[in-house]
Parts: sequence; structure tokens; C-alpha cells
Amino acid sequence: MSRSGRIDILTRVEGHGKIELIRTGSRVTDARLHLHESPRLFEALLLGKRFDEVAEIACRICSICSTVHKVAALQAIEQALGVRVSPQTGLLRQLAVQGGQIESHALHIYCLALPDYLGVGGFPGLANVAPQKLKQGLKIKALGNLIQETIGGRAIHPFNLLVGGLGRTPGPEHLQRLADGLQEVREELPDLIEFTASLPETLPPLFPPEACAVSGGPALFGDHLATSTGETVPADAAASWLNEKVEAHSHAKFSRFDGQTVYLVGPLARLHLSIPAEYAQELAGAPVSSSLLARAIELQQAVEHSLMLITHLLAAGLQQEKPAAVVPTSGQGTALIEAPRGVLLHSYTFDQRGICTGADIITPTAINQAAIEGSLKALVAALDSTDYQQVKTACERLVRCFDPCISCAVH
Amino acid sequence: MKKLRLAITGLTACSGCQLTLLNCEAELPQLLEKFEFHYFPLACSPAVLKGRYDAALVEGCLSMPHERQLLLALRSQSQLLIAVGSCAVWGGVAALKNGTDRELLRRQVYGQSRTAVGTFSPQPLQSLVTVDAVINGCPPEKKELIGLMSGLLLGSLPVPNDQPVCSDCRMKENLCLLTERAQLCLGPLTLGGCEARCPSQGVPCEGCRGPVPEANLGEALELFLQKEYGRAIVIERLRRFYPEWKS
Amino acid sequence: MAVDFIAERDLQRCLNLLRRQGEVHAPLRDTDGMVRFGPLPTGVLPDLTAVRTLLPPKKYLLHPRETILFYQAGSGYQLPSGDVPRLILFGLHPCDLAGINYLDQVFLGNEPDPLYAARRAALTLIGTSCAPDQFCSCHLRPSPLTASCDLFLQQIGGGFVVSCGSSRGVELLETVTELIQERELTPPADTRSFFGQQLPPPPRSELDPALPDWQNLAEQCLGCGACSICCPTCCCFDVLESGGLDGSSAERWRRWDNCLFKSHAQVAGGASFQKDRTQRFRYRYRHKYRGFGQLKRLPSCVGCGRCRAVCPAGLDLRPLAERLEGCAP
Amino acid sequence: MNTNLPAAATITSVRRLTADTSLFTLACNDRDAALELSSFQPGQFLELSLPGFGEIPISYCGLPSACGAIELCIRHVGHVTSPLRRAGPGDAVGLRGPFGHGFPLDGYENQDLLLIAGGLGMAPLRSLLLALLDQRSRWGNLTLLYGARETGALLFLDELLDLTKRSDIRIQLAVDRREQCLEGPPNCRVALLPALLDGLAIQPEHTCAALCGPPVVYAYLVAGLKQLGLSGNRIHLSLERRMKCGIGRCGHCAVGSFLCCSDGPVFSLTQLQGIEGALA
Ligand SMILES: Cc1cc2nc3c(=O)[nH]c(=O)nc-3n(C[C@H](O)[C@H](O)[C@H](O)COP(=O)(O)OP(=O)(O)OC[C@H]3O[C@@H](n4cnc5c(N)ncnc54)[C@H](O)[C@@H]3O)c2cc1C
Ligand code: SF4
Ligand code: SF4
Ligand code: SF4
Repeated sequence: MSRSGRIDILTRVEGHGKIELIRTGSRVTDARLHLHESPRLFEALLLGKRFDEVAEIACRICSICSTVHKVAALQAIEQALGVRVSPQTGLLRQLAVQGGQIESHALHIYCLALPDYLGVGGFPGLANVAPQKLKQGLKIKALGNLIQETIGGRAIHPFNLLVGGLGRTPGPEHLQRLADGLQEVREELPDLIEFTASLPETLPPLFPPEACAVSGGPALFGDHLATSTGETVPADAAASWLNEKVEAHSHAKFSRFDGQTVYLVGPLARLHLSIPAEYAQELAGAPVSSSLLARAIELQQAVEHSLMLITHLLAAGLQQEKPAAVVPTSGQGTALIEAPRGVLLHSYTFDQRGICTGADIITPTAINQAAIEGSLKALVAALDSTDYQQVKTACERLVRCFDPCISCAVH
Repeated sequence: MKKLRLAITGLTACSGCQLTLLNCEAELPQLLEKFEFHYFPLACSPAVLKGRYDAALVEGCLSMPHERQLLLALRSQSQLLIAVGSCAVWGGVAALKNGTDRELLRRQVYGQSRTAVGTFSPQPLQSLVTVDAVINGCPPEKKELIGLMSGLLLGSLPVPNDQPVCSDCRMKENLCLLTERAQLCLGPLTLGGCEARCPSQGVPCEGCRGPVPEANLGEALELFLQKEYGRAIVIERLRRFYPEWKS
Repeated sequence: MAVDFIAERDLQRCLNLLRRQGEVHAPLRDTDGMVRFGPLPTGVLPDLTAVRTLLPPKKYLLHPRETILFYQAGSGYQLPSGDVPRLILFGLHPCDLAGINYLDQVFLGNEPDPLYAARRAALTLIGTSCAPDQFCSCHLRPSPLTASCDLFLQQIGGGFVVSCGSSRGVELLETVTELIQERELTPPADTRSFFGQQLPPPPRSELDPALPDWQNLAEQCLGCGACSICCPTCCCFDVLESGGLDGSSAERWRRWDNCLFKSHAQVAGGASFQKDRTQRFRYRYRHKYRGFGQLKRLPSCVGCGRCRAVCPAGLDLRPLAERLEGCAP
Repeated sequence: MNTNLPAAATITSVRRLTADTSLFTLACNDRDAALELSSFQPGQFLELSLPGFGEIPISYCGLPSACGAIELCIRHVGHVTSPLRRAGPGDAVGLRGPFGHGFPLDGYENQDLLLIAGGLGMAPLRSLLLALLDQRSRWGNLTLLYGARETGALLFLDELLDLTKRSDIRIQLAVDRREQCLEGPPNCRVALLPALLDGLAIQPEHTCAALCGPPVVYAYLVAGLKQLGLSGNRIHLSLERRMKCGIGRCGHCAVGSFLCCSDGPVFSLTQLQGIEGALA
């Protein structure tokens, strides 16, 4: 005889989700993740929209990752319409995406995850128990926002990123200001990494499934998926490889892959596929819960990478460029980018007039659903407990390790 | 002074308005001194809606039945209910195809599956409850959110603005994209307060803050058509954040 | 007649000498092709051929949005403090000078507005002559407002005829004596001659609401506000106050307002004394062509043409003014 | 006085007059400012600042007082006036004034005076009434006609009832409707305010009328007064407009080519003749 336990809303994650705990007798025997976010039906909303409207609308899928949605959408559109952007635009977009990575990771580490380790309910609690950490987190987060704002015009839903280029190119003084901020933050990151590595383990060791990440381009960018199983999937085949299916208990589609293997995307997966030498030890065979450490390491990488991009841009000398001209034409384009939470795919088809006739958007949290549920089940089994509250707390923490972005998943 | 007890949540939306609050990094410490973020699922655990709230800040529109329940609960438990962001105020991006049958849209995404069957055409909060004040924008301006918060401390609500984006834009002495560049800029029809963010960077206003009072749609449409924008394109653009524009 | 003359090639040196007296601001054509008043970088020449800048010089006297009071519990309301830098506005056309003259009458009459007065005192005005275009109406309708300034540079072939309008102007002229040549010539009249004229008083009769023109204007107007914002003599402002996050401080600020907006005459409960835009157009017209309040019977339009140049709907009050005011517009 | 800077003042007492209207007594913290602010003519107004909320025009409601106390009668309706409902003794406010032109007291010398107030219009007219009674011998007959929505909304009813005991003033009240439970005051009719003019015995060539009320009744009152034979320059009305600065700069309060703040708020009917929207 089984019955389901109380379903609580998930907190300190983006969007609306629940965990359903199934009990057999008094023992919790199974868990299920419900992403019951209200769908906005973006893929349907985009149909019939002209090419220059698609990215503006699509970035509204999610606020935390709006910059990367915008850039992914633009790249897919440009590919479909055969638009080439200047190298400067490419670099600036990369920088904006790195800014998003910094903001999102700082938000997760300091505001959403750290409270779990310090025994408080959220950032207001942190202000009491670890005010310096909160201050540091907010500073890094603000810097990530400033990068996005400098390039995108706004930290959320960046309007300055357009098909073919940018509205206004930031001046060297703006980039220099970013570089100064990045330099300052850079100094503090080794301590942060050490700190996250030193945090006590609170979950039983659960090991992630196979890893999948975008590859073949500069950091976070690329043209194909690479996996820990050695597969290489080109962008235009990625959607069918990810194999999204509708499931009754989730408003987000599930990636079913080949029906056998489950893949993880996101910081741990990315690092797993290219482990930086200095962290090889910490990360080799790391459990799901080391995602906090993974994010701290990625934060450092994002800061380093941003500094490098700025150096390049400043050395080349910034030009005020007009966006590349667009001649509407029919075509299809698919872009892959690493969003903070993992693989993001935007794919569009346009007709002769440049009107969107097909849209497919696959987001990291949707891809991760299978991995999250698998881990939840493993956790419940590992705990083998009748203490409902204990299981519930552990499950919530586990879900947070994946930093799900449910608005993205259900879009 | 006793801290003001807040409920902050989102309905059908992207969390951008709530994130805008979290993006007020400089002001957050001060906010923590004055407000208790009692119900704020995005950032605080646990999230149990309980007791009376001085104010509820609600992001997003209504598109599923359970959201109606939540909104009614927020309304009945809160002294003030504030609609934050264009989705909550106008319907926003999610509502841009409100003219189309929702079931058709649902099937375009989910096929024949019974997933998300309850979804209905997105509606602004005012369609169900009384809203005491609104903050516009997709996303809203930080400045306006902070203004709302400091107003709450005093016991006042924001005075509604009725100047269009063009006014902000002209005050900044920008080049006018509509008259000088014949671009499809929605500045004259759109509620200002964003300091003309987009036109100031040479990007036409996309109307993210919703319509200004007395927006002269007919005449604006005429003007856009003269500048050789097809009717359909103009109408599509107009409806991006506010589905109620009549063509 | 003997005049003081500065050769065009000496303009740069002249500006450099003036710079010693304060930062020089002048019309500059930007990369976007628009002309704005702004700080003149050393080595750059102002655009003296441009007919008008986007915003008039009123932006130096009344900022689009500015804090007028600070409040702190315990110490009460306080005026903003701080130095007002000395500025030299170079290249003001007669209409803009007349615009400043109008603002002076509004903000310095009776009890001077402290912010305005301080900024005004720090301004030196240097005018130049110009050639009206199709939007201008300064030369079609004389104005009782004066185009007075400290120095005026009349553009004639190869240079400028310089004249002083104030003791400050005389002082300034002394600082550039090395560039002054004495010439024997009679400069032709320029648009200054249309200002400072006695006008027959405007008709005392009220504006006729039945004229179809009001309706036409109201229907075409987009309500964008550009006309008032860009007008050198529109100076309606709104005043707002907001509290600080500390719960004990506040700030009061004013910003430019517009008589064509719905809220302009709205009072508590939403009632309005200028309910529809036709009525508000009469208000605008009255202010521009007949004047009101303390400046009753002083028309405020200086003919700079900005409202016509910036109106997306291309609205123009001139034909109406021509009919209603009886004389050439 | 600096035109932008409000003088600091303190609320010394608050009296709730009706459900939505309160009488505030204020004292200036500074002697000079007190002197300036309390030398006014009935019908003039001041600008009242509530820190953090803003500034609003309010008519003087009492008499110029030697000790500098200022009475204001305020209806709680909006952004600034609603929070004033919570204000109490000791609270800090700011004051600028006096502004505008009041009722022409010198012109009223030896005249019979007819005061007509509707609703909140009683606030400035109380000031006028008190001034007239203060120098009672300067004027002829005094009549006050005062109407409100209902008995409970009549402002200063206690004071007015006291005055009815005097023989040198005539007071007639009117309410649109009378609440069931309340017994109305003796001299109160259920009628619209303009109806009180019907058959009123006055000598039009010796009478001046001072009006203050909601815009909607002005047209009816004016028609009634004309019927009684009063000429336009004997009728004075106090107008209300949106105001921001109070000193003729912000441009919001225009009435034709007048500005309500500096040319008014009290105008003679002759001045307003032919001005669109003046009497709404
Ligand atoms: C000369 C004069 C004398 C007045 N005397 C009194 C009085 O004695 N007692 C009293 O209760 N009220 C009086 N009023 C009306 C009072 O000024 C308004 O009720 C008040 O301004 C409303 O402000 P609010 O912020 O509470 O309302 P809101 O409706 O929130 O105000 C919105 C905005 O409109 C403006 N506004 C709204 N209503 C008016 C109005 N009626 N007049 C001018 N501006 C307005 C306010 O300045 C504010 O900026 C007088 C008005 C005038 C012009
Ligand atoms: S650019 Fe757009 S917002 Fe700016 S003035 Fe022109 S139409 Fe208005
Ligand atoms: S300019 Fe328009 S689109 Fe841009 S922020 Fe303002 S309202 Fe939104
Ligand atoms: S510029 Fe033209 S459209 Fe805009 S408010 Fe003025 S008259 Fe109306």
C-alpha cells in the first residue's frame, strides 16, 4: 500500500516546483519531481513573429538567464538568415554571457545554497550569521549584473543585443570599469573556492550520471554536444538526440536521450568534461553535492575569461558598428550555448519573409529532469528512512544542488 | 519600528521582477533592516503563507487555476497588494497571443498530451483582485522598486506616472528614432519612467511598460504606416506586452 | 560706421581666451548628426550654421529633473547646496536669448527661484546671428521679449561683428582685445530686430472653443510631449516627493511637465479642469501666443521652430496664430 | 522668505470634524516665519508639506492670530491628505505662504454680506466668517448659507449652532439627505444648496456674495444670485485647481489667462466671465 506524502513548494530555486514523496507504510520509498510552473507556451507565441521580434520575446523565458537566452536566440536566427556578425560583436556577446554566468553563480552560491550549510532560511538569515559572506556575494553578483548591463543595456532582458550586432557599443571606459571590478573580485575567489570545499557534506554521496556539455567554441560556446560517453552531436542533430518527450507529471518536457542513458548538464558536467588540472583531485568522481564547489570554480573561470575578453576588446580598439544588415530569407538555424545551468538550445525556422514558422527551445533544467529524479530516487533509497522531515529536507537540498531554473524548463 | 511583513511571489512569469529586487545589491542590507521577507519562495525558506502581511508584491499574470487560489489568498491576507511588472499589470509577453485559442497554443507545444490542460489566456491581476498600486516594466526599474519600498515604510504608494517614454527620451536630448530614422519606436504610446533606456542606446522602444494614458493609437498607427511598416508588423509589435491594443 | 570685428580664423583663439572665464558650452554636431549644446572641447569649433539645437538652453537653468529640497527628520527641509560652476554659453541665437528672457521673468520675478537664480547668475550669454529656416517664425512675428545678452557676434562674411550688451560683455571684450579689429562697415539687420518690439495687446476675447482647429490638433497629437520639452519657454513643472529607505529622510524634486498631458490639471479624485486634449491645446496656444498669469498678454513663443521640427505628427500652430492674432504669425 | 523652502511647523492639535475631515492647529517653530505665515486675508491659502509625501495647497480656515497658531481644515482624499489622517500633535510639517488673493474685505465695508459654502468650501469661508464677526460693525447684514451631503458632513456644526444664538447673523443650513437616525439641527433643510437662494430677501445693490464650494454647484449658485439681482462684480468665488508651486510658476492652475494661485484663488464673477471651464 502506498500513499503520497505532502507536496511542498520548492524554495530558493527559480520558478515553481514540488517534490512528491511516496510512502509505503511509514517509510518513504520514492520521490518524484513536479515542475508545475505555468507554461507560457513560448514556442507557440513565437510562431508568426518576424525575425527581429523573436529574440526579444524569447529572452523573456527567464530573467536569471535572459542574456544567454537572448544570445542563443540571436545566433540561431542569424544562422537561419545567413547573417554574419563582426568579431567584435562576437566577443561582446561572449562577455555578456560570462556576466550572466557570474551573476547566476553568485546568486546561487551566496543567496540560494549557502543558507543550507549555515542553517538559515535565506539571505536575510545570512545577514545575521555571515554578513561578510553576504556582502561579498552581493558584490560579485552586482559585478555580473554590471557586465550584462554594460553590454546588453540592462541586466535582465538585455535590449541592446540585436540581430546582426549591438545597438550601442560600450566605450573603452565602460569596459575598463568592468576590468577594475573583475580584478578586485579575482583576488577573493581562491578563498571562496577553499571555503566551499571546506563546507561539511550534508547529503549521502550520490553520483551524477553521464555528463554532456556544449563543445567546439570559446568558453561556454560551441557547435556540438560532447558527452562523457564519447559521443559528439552536431548542433543541428542535438534536438533529436536530446529527444524531448511530454510526461504527465511535469509541465516541462523530459529529455529521454537514447532511452537508456541519462545525462547531466551544468557546472559539474562541464567540469567533468574538462577538468582543470588544479582541481582534478577535488572533482574526480565528485558527488552531486559538490556542485557548489563546481560553481565556485566556474565563477573563477568566468572572471578570468571575462578579463581576457576585455583585454582582447580593448587591444583591438572598440568600434561603433552598425548591426549587420538582414535580408529576410527562409532558413533554419540552431544554436547551442552553455547557460549557467547547462546546455541551452534555440532552434528556429523562418519563411521567405523572415516570419518564424518553427521554434524549439530546449533548456538545461528540462534536460536535467531525468538526472534530478534519478538522484532523488537514489537519495530516498540511501536514506531508507521513516523520518519524513529528514527526507524532505535532504530532497530539497539535493534538488538545489542542480540549481533548477523552472521557468526555463517550462517555458 | 516593527519590520513590515512582506509576501513576494510570482505567478506566470520569468521571475524578473523578483530578481530585480534581489539585484538591488546596494540597498538589500538596508531593506533587511526594515522588512521581514516572510513569504518569498524564490529566496527564502520555508515558504508558508501564514498570518497578515503588510504588503504582497506579486509578479506575473494569471494563467492557471491554482494561481487564482494563491492570488486570492495573498489578497485576503495582505493590507496592500502591488502588481509588479508588465505581466502582472497588463498581461505581458505571456499574453501576446490572447487573441488565439489557448488550447490551440497548448497543443502546438504539448501535442495531444493532457499536460497543463488548465491553462487559460493570461490575465492581469486586476482581472481577479483589487490592486492597490502598480509598478510597470519588463523588467521594472530598480529605482521604481526602491521607491515603492521606501514608500511602504512611510505608508504611501507610488504616484502613478503618466508621461510617455518620448518625454524621458526628449529630456535626455536623444536623437529621435521615429522622426529622424523612421524606425518603429513605440515611445509615444508607452508609459515612461525608464528614462528611455532603449532609445537612449539607439534601440527603438518595444513598449515594455505598457500603454500611456490617452495613447493615440490610431494616429500612431497612421504614422508608422506612412513610414512603410506593414500593418501586421506594427500590430504584432504593439501587442508584445499589452494584448488589448485594438487595431 | 566703425565696428569691432573678429575674423573667423581667430575664433579658436577667441574661444580659448574666453575659456579662462569659465567652461564654454556651444552648439555641437554629434556623430549622430544632431546638434546639442554641450561643453566645447579645446580645439573644436562650435557649429554656428546649425539653425537649432535639440534642447534649448533652458536645460542649463531648469534641469529636466532636479532635487529642489532635502528633508531630514529633526533638521527639516533644506535647499540643495553646492557650487554652481560659471558657464559661458556661446552661440545662442536671438530666439534662445529671448527664451531666456522669458524664463527670467518667470523665475526671477517677485521672489526669485533659488536654484534658477544661482545658475542664471553663473551664466554668461554670447549670442550669434543666424538664418531662419522653414520651421522658424521669429522673423514672421515680432516679440516683446528681448534678445539681450552679454556679447553678440553677428556673422558676416569672414568673421563677426562684436557688440556688447552688458558690463559683463564689456569686461569680456577686454579679454579678447588682441583679436579685435576695427572695421568700417554697416552690418545688415539680423533677426534680433524682431525682438524687444512693442506689440498691440492680444485680443481680449477668449479663444473660441468651437473652432474646428482644436479638434484637428487634438486628434493628430500623439501626446509625446516633445513640443513642450523642446520649447525654450515651456516651463511647466511637476513636483514630487519621495521618502528614503532610512524612513526618516525625503527628497522633493521637480521635473518638466506638459500641458498636453492628462494629469496636467487633474485634482484629487481624478476630476480634471482640462478634461480633453482639445481644451489642453487651447491652453498651450494661450501660453504661446497670449501669455497668462503674471505674464498675461506676453506671448511666449519666440519662433525657434523646435516644436514643429520635433513633432512626429508635424503639427504647426502658426496658421492658427496667423488667423487668431490678426497679424502675420 | 525663500520661495521653495517650507518653514518648519508642528501640529499642536487635531480635531476630527467628520468621518473624512479634520481640523489641524499648527504652530511655526520660528517666530519670523510665524509672523509672516499668520498675516493673511481670509480666502488666501498656504502650501502644506508632509515630509516624504509632498506639498498641497490648503486654505486658511481660522483667523490671523497673534500667537501664530494656524488652523487648517483638511479632507483626507489622496496621496498627501490621507496620511495626514494618521498625523497627531508633535508631528513635523512644513509651511509656505500666505499665497494668492483672498476675499476683498475692504470692498465689503458697509455692505450686506451673503456667504455661501458647499461642503469643504466651509473651510475658507469659516476664516472669512470669523473675520467678519471679529469686526462686526464694519458690515451690514450677515447671512451664511451652508450645504453639505448629509448632517454628519456639516463642518463646524457646533460653532454654527452657537452662532445662531446671535441676532446679528442669519444662518441657514441644507443637506442633500438626512440620515434616518439623526435629528437635524433646527435651521437645516433637506434641499440642494442653490435652493436656499429661492426667495431670499436681499438688497442686491448693497450686497456682496462670497462663495466657496465644489465646482459643480457654482453655475447654479451664480444663476440664483443673478436672479436675485446681484451683479458680477459683487459675486466672489474661490476656485480650486491643481497647484504645485503656489506662486505662479508651475503652470498647472490656469483659468483662462489667469493663474488660480496668484490671480486667485478668489475671483469676482466679472473676471471669470466668458472663460471656458472657469465654473465647470
Ligand atoms: C487654493 C486651494 C485651497 C484649498 N483648500 C483646501 C482646504 O482648505 N482643505 C482641503 O481639504 N483641501 C483644500 N484644497 C484641495 C487640496 O489641495 C487637495 O485636496 C489636495 O491637493 C489633494 O492632494 P492629495 O495628494 O491628498 O490628493 P491626490 O489626488 O493624491 O493628489 C494628486 C496630485 O494632484 C494634486 N491635486 C489633487 N487635488 C488637488 C486639488 N484639489 N487642488 C490642487 N491640487 C490638487 C496634488 O498636488 C497632487 O500632486 C485646496 C485646493 C486649492 C487649490
Ligand atoms: S526615439 Fe522613440 S521614444 Fe525617443 S522621442 Fe523618438 S519616438 Fe519618442
Ligand atoms: S524604452 Fe520602452 S522597451 Fe525600453 S525599457 Fe523603456 S519602455 Fe521598455
Ligand atoms: S510634439 Fe506634436 S505629437 Fe508630440 S505632444 Fe507636441 S503636438 Fe503632440
